[in-house]
Amino acid sequence: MRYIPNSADERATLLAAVGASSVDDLFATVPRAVYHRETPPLPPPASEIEVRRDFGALAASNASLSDWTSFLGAGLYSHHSPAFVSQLLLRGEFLTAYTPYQPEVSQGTLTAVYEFQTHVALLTGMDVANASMYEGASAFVEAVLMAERLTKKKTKVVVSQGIHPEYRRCLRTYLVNFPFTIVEVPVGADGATDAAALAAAVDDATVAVAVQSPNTFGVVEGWDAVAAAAHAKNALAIGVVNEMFSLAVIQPPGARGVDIACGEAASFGVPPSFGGPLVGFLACRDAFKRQIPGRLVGKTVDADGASAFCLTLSTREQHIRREKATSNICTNQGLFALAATMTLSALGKQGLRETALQCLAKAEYLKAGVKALAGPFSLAFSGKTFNEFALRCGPGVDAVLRRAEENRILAGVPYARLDPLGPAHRDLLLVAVTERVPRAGLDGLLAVLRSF
Amino acid sequence: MRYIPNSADERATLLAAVGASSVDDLFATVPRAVYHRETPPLPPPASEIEVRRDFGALAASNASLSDWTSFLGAGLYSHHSPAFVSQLLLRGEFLTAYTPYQPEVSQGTLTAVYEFQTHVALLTGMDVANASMYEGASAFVEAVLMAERLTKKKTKVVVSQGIHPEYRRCLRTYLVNFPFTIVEVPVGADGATDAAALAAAVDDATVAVAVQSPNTFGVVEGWDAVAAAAHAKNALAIGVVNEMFSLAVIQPPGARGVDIACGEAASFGVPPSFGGPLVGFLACRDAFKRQIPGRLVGKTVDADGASAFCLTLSTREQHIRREKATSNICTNQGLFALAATMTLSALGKQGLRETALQCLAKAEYLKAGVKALAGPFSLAFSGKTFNEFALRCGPGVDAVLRRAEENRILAGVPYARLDPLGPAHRDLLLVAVTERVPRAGLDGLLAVLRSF
Amino acid sequence: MSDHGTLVSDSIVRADARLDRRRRFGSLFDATRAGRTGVHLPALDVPAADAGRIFGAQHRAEVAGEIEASEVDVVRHFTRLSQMNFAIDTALYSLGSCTMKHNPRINEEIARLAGFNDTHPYAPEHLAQGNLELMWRLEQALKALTGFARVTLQPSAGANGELTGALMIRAAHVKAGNPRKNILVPDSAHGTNPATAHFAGYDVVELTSNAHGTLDLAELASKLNEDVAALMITVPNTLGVFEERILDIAKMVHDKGAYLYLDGANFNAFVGKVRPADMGVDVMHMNLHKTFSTPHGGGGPGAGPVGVAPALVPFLPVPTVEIDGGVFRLEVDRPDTIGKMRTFYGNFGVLVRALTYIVSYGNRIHEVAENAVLNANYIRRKLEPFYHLKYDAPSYHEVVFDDKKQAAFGLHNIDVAKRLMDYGFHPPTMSFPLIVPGALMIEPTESEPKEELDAFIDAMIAIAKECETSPEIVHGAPHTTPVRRLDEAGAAREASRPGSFAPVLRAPIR
Amino acid sequence: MSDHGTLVSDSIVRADARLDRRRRFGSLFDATRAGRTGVHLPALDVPAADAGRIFGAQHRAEVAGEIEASEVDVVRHFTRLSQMNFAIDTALYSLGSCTMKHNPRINEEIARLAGFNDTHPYAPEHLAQGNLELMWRLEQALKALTGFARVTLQPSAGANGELTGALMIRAAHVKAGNPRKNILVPDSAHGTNPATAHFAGYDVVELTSNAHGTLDLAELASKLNEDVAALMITVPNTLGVFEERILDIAKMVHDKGAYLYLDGANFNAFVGKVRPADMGVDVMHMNLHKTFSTPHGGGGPGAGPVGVAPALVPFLPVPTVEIDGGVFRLEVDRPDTIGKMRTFYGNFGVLVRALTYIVSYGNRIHEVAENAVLNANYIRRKLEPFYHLKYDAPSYHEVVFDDKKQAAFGLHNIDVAKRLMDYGFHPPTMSFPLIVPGALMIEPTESEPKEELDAFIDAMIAIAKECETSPEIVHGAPHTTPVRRLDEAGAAREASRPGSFAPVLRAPIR
Ligand SMILES: Cc1ncc(COP(=O)(O)O)c(C=O)c1O
Ligand SMILES: Cc1ncc(COP(=O)(O)O)c(C=O)c1O
Repeated sequence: MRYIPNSADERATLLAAVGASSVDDLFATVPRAVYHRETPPLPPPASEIEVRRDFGALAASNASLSDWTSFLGAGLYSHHSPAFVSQLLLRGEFLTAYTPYQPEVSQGTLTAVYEFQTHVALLTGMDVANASMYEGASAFVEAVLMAERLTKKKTKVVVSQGIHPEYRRCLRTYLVNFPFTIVEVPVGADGATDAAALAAAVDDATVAVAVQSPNTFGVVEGWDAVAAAAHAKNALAIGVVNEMFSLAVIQPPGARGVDIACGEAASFGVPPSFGGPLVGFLACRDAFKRQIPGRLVGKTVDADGASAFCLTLSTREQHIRREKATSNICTNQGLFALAATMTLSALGKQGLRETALQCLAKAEYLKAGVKALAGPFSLAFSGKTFNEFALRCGPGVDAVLRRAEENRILAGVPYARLDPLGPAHRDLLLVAVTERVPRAGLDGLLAVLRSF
Repeated sequence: MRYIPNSADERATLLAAVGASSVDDLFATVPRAVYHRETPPLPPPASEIEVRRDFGALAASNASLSDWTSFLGAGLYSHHSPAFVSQLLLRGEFLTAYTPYQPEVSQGTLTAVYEFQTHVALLTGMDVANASMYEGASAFVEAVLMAERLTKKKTKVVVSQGIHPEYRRCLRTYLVNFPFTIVEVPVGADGATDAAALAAAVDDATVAVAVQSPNTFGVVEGWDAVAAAAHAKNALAIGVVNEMFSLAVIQPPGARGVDIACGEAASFGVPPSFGGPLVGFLACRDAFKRQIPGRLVGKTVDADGASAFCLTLSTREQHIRREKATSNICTNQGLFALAATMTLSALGKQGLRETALQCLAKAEYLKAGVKALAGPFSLAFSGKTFNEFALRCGPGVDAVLRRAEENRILAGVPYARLDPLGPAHRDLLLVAVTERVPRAGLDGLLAVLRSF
Repeated sequence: MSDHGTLVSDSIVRADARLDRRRRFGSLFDATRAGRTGVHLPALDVPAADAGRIFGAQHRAEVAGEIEASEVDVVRHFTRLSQMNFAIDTALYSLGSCTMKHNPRINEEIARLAGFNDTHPYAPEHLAQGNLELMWRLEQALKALTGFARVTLQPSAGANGELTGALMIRAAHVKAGNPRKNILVPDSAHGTNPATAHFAGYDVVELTSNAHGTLDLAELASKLNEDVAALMITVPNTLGVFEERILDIAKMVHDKGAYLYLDGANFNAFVGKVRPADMGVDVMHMNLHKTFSTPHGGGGPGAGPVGVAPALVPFLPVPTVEIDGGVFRLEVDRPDTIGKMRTFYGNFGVLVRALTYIVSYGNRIHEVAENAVLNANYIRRKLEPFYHLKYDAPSYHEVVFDDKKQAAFGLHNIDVAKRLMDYGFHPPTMSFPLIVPGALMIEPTESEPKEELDAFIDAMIAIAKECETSPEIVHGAPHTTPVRRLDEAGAAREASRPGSFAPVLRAPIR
Repeated sequence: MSDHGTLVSDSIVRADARLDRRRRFGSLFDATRAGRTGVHLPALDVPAADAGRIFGAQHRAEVAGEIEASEVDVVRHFTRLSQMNFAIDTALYSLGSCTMKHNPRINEEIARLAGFNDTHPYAPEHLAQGNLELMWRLEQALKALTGFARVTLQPSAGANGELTGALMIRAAHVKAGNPRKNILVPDSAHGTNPATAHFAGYDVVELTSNAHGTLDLAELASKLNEDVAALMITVPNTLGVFEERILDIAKMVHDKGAYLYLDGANFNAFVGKVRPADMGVDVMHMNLHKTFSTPHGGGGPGAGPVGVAPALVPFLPVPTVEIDGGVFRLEVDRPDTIGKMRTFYGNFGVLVRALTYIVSYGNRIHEVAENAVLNANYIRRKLEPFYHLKYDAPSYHEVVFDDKKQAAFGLHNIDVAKRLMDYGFHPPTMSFPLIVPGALMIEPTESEPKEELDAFIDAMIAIAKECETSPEIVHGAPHTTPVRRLDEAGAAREASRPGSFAPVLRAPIR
């Protein structure tokens, strides 16, 4: 086997050196009843030629966003990834390194993670960000758990229904065994969280108030109201963001009183890859940093006084604190945090803003196009949006999707995909647009709608 | 522009530092009559998004061998390239280095080139090989010119018509201004060079006798006869090889008296890339090494006595000897010689042989299939072949190609493509097969033939 | 090979470090230059939007402090950064428990096919059949290797798989009427095990290992009762020792109505040789980024599929991938499901790599385990004379030495580890198992050739001798890395200082 | 930045070099292990062939001496090798005339699309329309930038382009009745120019440069006659100086019925600013691997397209790419063609990269020239006080200093060059122009940022000072590279030794 260097002769030499007469000897403490001597029930080894053929055929049977005009978003947005990113990610020094436990031989990874943390802090307006979380939903759960540790003995969390249904589902899944009440607050006719209902739901037992912006209907929320509602009862405000480009044109949670920001940073050049691996993030105010979950890279000096980076505050973590740790997370999303960092570095201040403005302009163009239609379509909500909006489909969501597919267009995500068993919003299609789609693509979608 | 780092402000700083008031000042010695102040007549800059879209469409309009069953060869054979090769070639340290003039910071390239030279020497059975030539045909021309320098004052070269027509065309092109006669010797009914005619063509004025094996009809030639014919008149024997895998199962020219081996090494994992870049090679006996063209890497030691590699015998080269140089070649095929070296390293002794045996077996299977056909097809020649043979097509070559295309099969290369204006062999299709084609592909081609 | 221990004290003339470009890599934030940009977009082809007008008071005018750099600057920065990393692509990476094995490049190629990489999870199922089939095939392969009834591919990493498993266990107990209170975890366990038990709502009851480093069955019996939801063990455990009495353990656990959870991070030691379900295991997570070779990428991503016995199948997270009449689909309607562990379906790109790897080995995958165990035993045998071994039970895929012998010379595991860097190797794991103070946990994996093992062994022996003859050199190590030994305590102090992480903003957010 | 010249003499403790894996990289041939293999093929799915029976006496049983290594070994070997290289991706590469500029990664991505990379040159034309269109578009772009009537994309590199041009010139003269005898080449020319002239069948007549490093028009006049086939010049020349009197020169040449050949290796200095055809140039090759940024790959490949004035169009090599009614085709029937310079159509993959680059710059491509010239002038201005400049005519894209000042301290250009490595930069070109003894030819290109230029300048100044204060350090340089200064004379002696290259065969060929 090409991945095992030692030849049969060399293996025999090693066996002799350890004093074993066969490989079976080395497994002597495995109960015989369960020890297999026959080959595993798998087909024979596949060569690279066969792997390319077999997996190539699988890949070819999927709709690649490279070949289709796509308006799919709903928490995962397909933005441009600069060509150098995927090539530099292939450098073995990045790809095949472990978590940088040994800083003297890991300054590359550590510096990049420190930069990732800085990007996230700048974008969200926060003081500290961690080295990454798995993805947006688990980052959100961790933010709530963090708020619980910070506020102590409180038992309730108030959550907007504008938060992505899968994020809310995860919250319920992870928190099922905690003595917690999750109160959901609906959105109003503008698609934004009902501010009065939100404030009313918060009480002295409330750990945190969580809102997403742009929310799952694409509507931009006001952070001030969230912070005010939370702080009125000494709860923490949690801001969820999963379209990070919005933060180049919209005030960030950290500038508007929010205490913990979390969500998904995959917009920065991370390939959608059928939904993973992505890049969760979590950022907070300085005062809360000792309760941040996951890895954190900090600055220090070496024996010669040269500045350098290393993992720090690890007494928060499971390998030191075990069941008292701030989280059980160990492996995170290193490589894709690096991808996001590379992309952000290349975009820079100017590219970030320009990309955001293009997304905004294209979404506005589409919305104007929808409004101009005579047909059975309307914008579901009146609130401001960034690059995604909910389209109410008279003819039914499926009919629209099918008609669009005939034109190699993925028209959007049915809200029902996000919340398959829930009863609400069956007629909503979430339509997202990024800088990858040229005007011809936008006009193509409008033409499909016009055909109804 | 993203490839020019300095901002407008920084450029102004530099301009001020050099004491120029504008960029135009720096071009003051360009005659005004030809100096352009307007922008060049090209479209505006394209972003990566547009480049991907535009070039992606061009690429999609070609028949990729990844999607088609291909029997195309005729001097360029599509073999398996291990996955790691193209990824390691992307390492900036290989990709973006220049020719290793400064050995202290180029040991990576130099070591790999030395290995390439060693692989070529081992495969061809020669003592020395150079760092690469452009491709097979120019390597062949250089071999003839080298023979001319070695034999001095002779004026004739004897060339088999079994040598790829484009190689022979190049020879005529490059040699047109030399006082040279090129005598071509035909192949016999077995497809091999007519040995008697070859011997007869050689005289005391003959510089070299050149034969290709397997030849352009796929037929394996006998090196002994070539060497004997050449040496009888103190000429040199040149062996051309452009399917290097053949050397894993067939005696190499160096073991059978040939003096200079040359040709194409692209079979070793170099992508066909519509015919270039490829990897020419040239190898010879030790006695001739001072006349070898191109770069050569040798061994030495550093100031600490550590062994190391560097370019050597450079007094052969144009940058030192100018018009007296052994060749005008400067830039060669470094990166793809590296690709071939990587591929050969991974294949190793065992993989080389196994690949060759698979090619041979698949070609034999096809030939047997052709022989078993009742229809209007036959093997054009009776000689032994390796992985390519000439198919005589009763229905005409074009009809076969078209019928095969309907089944996404590229059935072979019409001999007429190699020699478009020549009159011979209009009914021959050169059919080549490699380890990339599974049996189903072979059967597919046979089914096409059977349908006539 | 054998004259190790010779020290070379070289006096070399360096260029002024401040002038040597190779030694000046800080954060790119410190090298940002106003006016530069590294990405360029197509010209806007629709009317521009006035963000200020649209968002009013919520408009943000710029992301102050963000980097400004050209493509050249960025490519160079990250290339230079990478050159400061140690990686499996260059040498043996002895970091125990982390299974740093060769990461085949074909896996990267396949995972990057646009038909996988550039697909959206909410694309209609009929336009994602290849992706669904791939997930289905991976589940079948993992079932074949583990013997479990089903495997969920959703968990994002090992720890997330542990939590998934613990939540399923709890859901099953709840359904049976009593969630129970405790999870038993041996003292040799990886830190994620107790942390996971806690986050699943359980109290952790620690089991003290016996003299062989394995479970003390008497202690287990004494702590097993109807309050125990599960026993969470690692096989082979973090000492590299196989739980010889695993069948008895399983029976004891089951007899009390508890579940047996297996931390499968060490599956590399027995993949293809033993099916965990056959041992009575009810739940096990697998680290695809260990046993199945998906690259660690400097910290992640991973994937932590969880296999379960039939009793736990109803509780799997949604969606599952099902096949009906040759068509693959996502099943969301599973009434007893624990719910969702994350958005979408899992770290799909990691799953692609893992299946590529499994298919490449096919029915020879047991050679992974055989060679991993052989290599570890070879190292053990060669280093035993030089390093103390607290537990001498047979080793599987890793061996845990400690620094008892070196402590006599005032040196600790960290000194040995740092010195190893000067010899060009990555140090062993030191942070656990907690039951071995001064641990040096070494896991070579199956993908190390004999000559690399020998070179590593020679280096370790040379260091053992240096500890005796030149302790100050070992203590001052590393000497040849991009930076010297770091002040990690200083890092923690700095991190604790108020405002220490706050990015330098040249202007307020506007 | 300004306190350069401070030396740091560091005494560091290295691990025994024989034990440090990072320092033991030789040829993989020295690390081959019997029985290993790194590639694995599909099982043979047709009856096996008996090679021994088929080839009889011509059968070869094995390639004795070939490497035996696993995939792991091979990936590590080449990764380690790469780490010993200097590259443009890490720092400024001052190698003059070589135009070491940033190589954009999008070019690599595009060139690797299977629709380009995995296509065969003998595929039917209707199945290669994208490839043909790409070649056609590149020709149009190069025509637009040069003003030539046509451009052949066939030549494999610059020198091959030179030969193509020279052969066309000769064919034109032959057709006109007299091939003529000489080509005039200035003494500042790159070595390929005289070599090419020779291989095209001409005698080389050298022209002595004047005090400004440019052509002496009186000398030119004296050597121009009806035996002269062409004048072959470089603009800007290898000193970085523009031929101010180019229009007069062209007229003089044309008046004698000769052709003006321009070595376009330095097109980077004026692309988008001046069209060579407007200057009276009849033939010019371009190095796509310089001006158009295709990577040098440690020695190649390149591509050397040649543009020609209308008079030379009939002589272009075949095939050309033509468009008829929207369909692209290869034209092989060109009666006056010189023939073919190579198999197939050129280094297509390099052409793909070049067109990607040109399209990315579009109508801003003149900024390449402007910034290349600006950067070179900045270096010149800053280093003029420290290094001697033999020719003080205005510099374009490069500047050629020499070691006259350093020679006073017994040091030469090579010492400065080697010392520069310790500062993390690639040395300048030293082997030419021959008219500047002790040359240090520096070409920064447009893709270097100011801070990198400054760091390079600081290093050069520090070295100039070291030459005065610590000449032994400069003389002993480099000190920090993977190997120390090599014995190149020893290499030549070794290479000359009979049998020195012969691969070690453990057995005779059988
Ligand atoms: C024994 C053991 N269990 C669990 C884990 C946790 O896995 P992950 O890092 O993927 O969350 C690890 C890996 O670090 C481990 O070694
Ligand atoms: C001025 C000049 N002319 C010609 C050449 C030859 O080009 P190539 O190396 O592509 O053959 C070079 C490059 O080395 C050069 O610098």
